[in-house]
Amino acid sequence: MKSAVVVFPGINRERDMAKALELASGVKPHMIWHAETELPDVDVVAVPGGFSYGDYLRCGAIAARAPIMDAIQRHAARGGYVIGVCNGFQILTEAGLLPGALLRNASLKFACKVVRLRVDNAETAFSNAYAAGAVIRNPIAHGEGNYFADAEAVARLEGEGRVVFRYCDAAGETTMAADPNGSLNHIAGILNERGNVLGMMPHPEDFVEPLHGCTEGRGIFDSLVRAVAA
Amino acid sequence: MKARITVMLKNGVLDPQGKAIQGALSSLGFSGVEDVRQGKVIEIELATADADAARRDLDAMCQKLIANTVIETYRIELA
Amino acid sequence: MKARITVMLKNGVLDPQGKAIQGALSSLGFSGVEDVRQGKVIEIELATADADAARRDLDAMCQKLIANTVIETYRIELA
Amino acid sequence: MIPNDIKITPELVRDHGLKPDEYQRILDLIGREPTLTELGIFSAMWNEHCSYKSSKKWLKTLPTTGPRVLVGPGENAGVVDIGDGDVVVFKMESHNHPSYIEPYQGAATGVGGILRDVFTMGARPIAAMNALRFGAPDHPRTRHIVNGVVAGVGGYGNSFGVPTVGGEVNFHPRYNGNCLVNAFAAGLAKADGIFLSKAEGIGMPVVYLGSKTGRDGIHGASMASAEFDDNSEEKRPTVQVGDPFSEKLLLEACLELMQTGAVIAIQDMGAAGLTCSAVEMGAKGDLGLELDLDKVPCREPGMTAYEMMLSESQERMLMVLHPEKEAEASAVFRKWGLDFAVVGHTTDTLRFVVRHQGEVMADLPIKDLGDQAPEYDRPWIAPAKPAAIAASETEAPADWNEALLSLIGSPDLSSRRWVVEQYDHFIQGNTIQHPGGDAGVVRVEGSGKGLAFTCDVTPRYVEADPFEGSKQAIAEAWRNLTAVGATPLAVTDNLNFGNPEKPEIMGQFVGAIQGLGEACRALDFPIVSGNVSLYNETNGQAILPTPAIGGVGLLADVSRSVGIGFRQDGDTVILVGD
Ligand SMILES: Nc1ncnc2c1ncn2[C@@H]1O[C@H](COP(=O)(O)OP(=O)(O)O)[C@@H](O)[C@H]1O
Repeated sequence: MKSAVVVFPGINRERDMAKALELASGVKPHMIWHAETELPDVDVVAVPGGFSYGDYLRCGAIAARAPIMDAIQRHAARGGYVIGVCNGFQILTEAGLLPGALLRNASLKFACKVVRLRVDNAETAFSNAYAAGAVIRNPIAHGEGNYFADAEAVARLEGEGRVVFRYCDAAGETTMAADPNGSLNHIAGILNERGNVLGMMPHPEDFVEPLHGCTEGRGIFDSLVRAVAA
Repeated sequence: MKARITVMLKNGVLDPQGKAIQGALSSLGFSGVEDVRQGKVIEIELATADADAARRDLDAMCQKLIANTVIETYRIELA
Repeated sequence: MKARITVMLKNGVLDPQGKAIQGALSSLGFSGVEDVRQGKVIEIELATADADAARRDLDAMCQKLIANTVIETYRIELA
Repeated sequence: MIPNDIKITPELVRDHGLKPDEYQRILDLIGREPTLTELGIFSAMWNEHCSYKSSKKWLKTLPTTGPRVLVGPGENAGVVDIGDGDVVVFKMESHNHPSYIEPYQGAATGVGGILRDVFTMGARPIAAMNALRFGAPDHPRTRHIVNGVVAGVGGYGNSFGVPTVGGEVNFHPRYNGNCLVNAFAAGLAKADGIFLSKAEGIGMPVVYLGSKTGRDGIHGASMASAEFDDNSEEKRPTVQVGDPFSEKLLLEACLELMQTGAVIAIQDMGAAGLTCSAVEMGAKGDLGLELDLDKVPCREPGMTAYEMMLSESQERMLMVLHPEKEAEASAVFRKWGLDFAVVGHTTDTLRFVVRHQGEVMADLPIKDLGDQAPEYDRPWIAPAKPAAIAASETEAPADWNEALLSLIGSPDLSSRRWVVEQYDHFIQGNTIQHPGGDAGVVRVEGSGKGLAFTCDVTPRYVEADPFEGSKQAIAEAWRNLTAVGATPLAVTDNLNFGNPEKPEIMGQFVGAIQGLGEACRALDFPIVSGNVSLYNETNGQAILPTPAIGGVGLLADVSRSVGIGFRQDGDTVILVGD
């Protein structure tokens, strides 16, 4: 699997993402500067987490208008895979690659902790390494992860099985208490219509090695490797 | 020419900041605060003196960057 | 009664947000943007109909909570 | 605009925090009345914060060397060898007064400052900690300060992208009017890739990098050394606003530039920005330095020389560059969207010359600005020791469960989760032990090694007995490091005390230094960097003496680090020590 990690000014989890992609695929990702207008020939483009442009104005808003975004749009239109994590998710919604928006956490505070996610769709390019309904642990670290979309958009997401990950408790129940940011329907990760673009708030890339104390984020990268090989 | 753009969350989008301010005001003893909404204001200094051109430009700026119309509405005022 | 409070950073205080927006507007091709400052706007719905009382209250709210007068200034408008 | 040649009155001297005899010393040194800009420069260089005039004599007694110590106190941060050509670079610094006035921005810029200290030396920051002391939980201002400070520490560190792996939070009424915000940062570098502040070579370009200069925090450094009174909240000095986004760009740009071999010397602009950084680079290199303020990138029109020399705008650096690399260097900075301007050059005159709009605004002997700063041997008396309380004099609790619950529920012992969850401790993917244990542990990327970090001091003990209390702080840091499986390496300290002009406060300070010194010598645990924050008083009431300790340890095999949680049913529990 060949991949690229996009680097915007202020992004700070690009190294974490690159390490996870390399671990799963055995191939070092290309690091692509936001001012580029072309992508190298890759299967997967990752938009990592961080604070692109300091999260000023709105999270992801300025990055979503960067030159490299046209190339990412074309890559997605060709059916190439795109994964956006945290700030990357915010950037993809701002760029219109995914529906909805991420609002301020309901607590109004930055939240960094381990949460549980239920895999609600295990038949995607990003989740096929998990069992359907599996409960996995992942860290979160964000101040604005509160997923919002209008009723119609949410109904479509739900109807089409495009909610891939949902915040839940150890038993797999989605409860208010298990939801760290107040997202609509406890949504943690969603897919575009075509199924080749995923956005998620949690950071699977920081849970991939035994030394991390948990490797339950690894499946997302393994899923991509499988999907690309298929 | 000076312009002011006000960006507010759409009705129907939850505004936890507004709610928090309302709560804090009431615990500080201010009564009769019925609703609070928080938004952004962006003051822009433009080179042009042509109000129509300015308005067109500002509207384009809002559409392209300053507001996210999925969740926000905006209002433009020229000074 | 509806009131609008605008809170801006004092002149001379660094406004990293305004600076970032200005940069983004210029890379989107908007020319002639000479300065951008970002602030907050807070819309408050008050029970009272007495403008003087409202103004007094709003001023106290700004002093105590809404503005940080070390770095910000505020302006109150009644609708 | 204030002219440069106004009459220097005793009031003006006093407003600059200079005592009459200190002003006399200036007159003797330069043989004439200083200009306003010169007075500002002296006040910045000679205040407590920059000159360490009350503490220098005692700091010299601390053990600061060891086989692994490559750079000790005196640079932006200490440097310790961790084998294989790797070094760890670390320091702790206070931002107490600004955080009391504007909790969010004060704490945020404190974190920004310490991160800059670390990457100025060529190290990529890999861990941060924060030691916080607040007033009584029920004091009306405490909640506001706690909220703002914690959000500010997180806001800056999270955006910059460094994991916060440890810290401390205490509450005590003696911090009601003066909270403490001590920020620690550590970075990784190669032993042959360390950058220092000593300028070399004559006629070398002096380059300004980073954000533009505004009128921020003028006199901030003097504020950090002045006591508070009830009017402080009204005085509203300009507090700086932090811009972690620019700082992240500055980090990447500096590290990229350092790779090119262009950098001769580098110094971050912290307290009293341009003045301190320029004087230090020149004086350390036995060189003069000339600045042309017309070249300084300014955020606002009409800034005077006085303002530019004293501005504390954040996210700025000063470098001395190899002239042939100037174009390459400026290209790096342009790529990252940062300002880059040649603002002066080194000279062989040992003078610090500042020009603005064709006029010489200051012309001072550069060495004297630092070396001739007043140094005080302040009178001190050892504080009276409170009588020991015999265990037999206190009653045993009637209900042990109740007692345990009230201990666990007390502000100083309760869970720190509310704080820690606002800090990103996963970022960089190397955190092995997260906050909540004895020490944070971070993997040294690309090796099997790990580094452990802890923050400790119990101010109550130091108040009771400065000497023993400070020894205890070192011992606790040592224990916390060993408890995660690390070999303790070295220490940074942040000495927070009241007004040193009071003999009893000075006595606390002296006792603390002696205790730290003794403990560090006994443990071969050198102090390689640190910071002193004095005048932490409000209306004559001093804070508890708080020598905060940042300890760093090394694990040869990071996979062997241990946490505090029991692993499984049936594990044996052993108590060691006495
Ligand atoms: N401000 C803070 N930032 C990050 N971690 C903190 C902070 N305060 C406390 N912690 C963490 O919480 C845990 C408990 O703190 P403390 O009670 O001071 O520990 P100790 O008993 O080892 O002194 C430690 O792991 C410490 O690092």
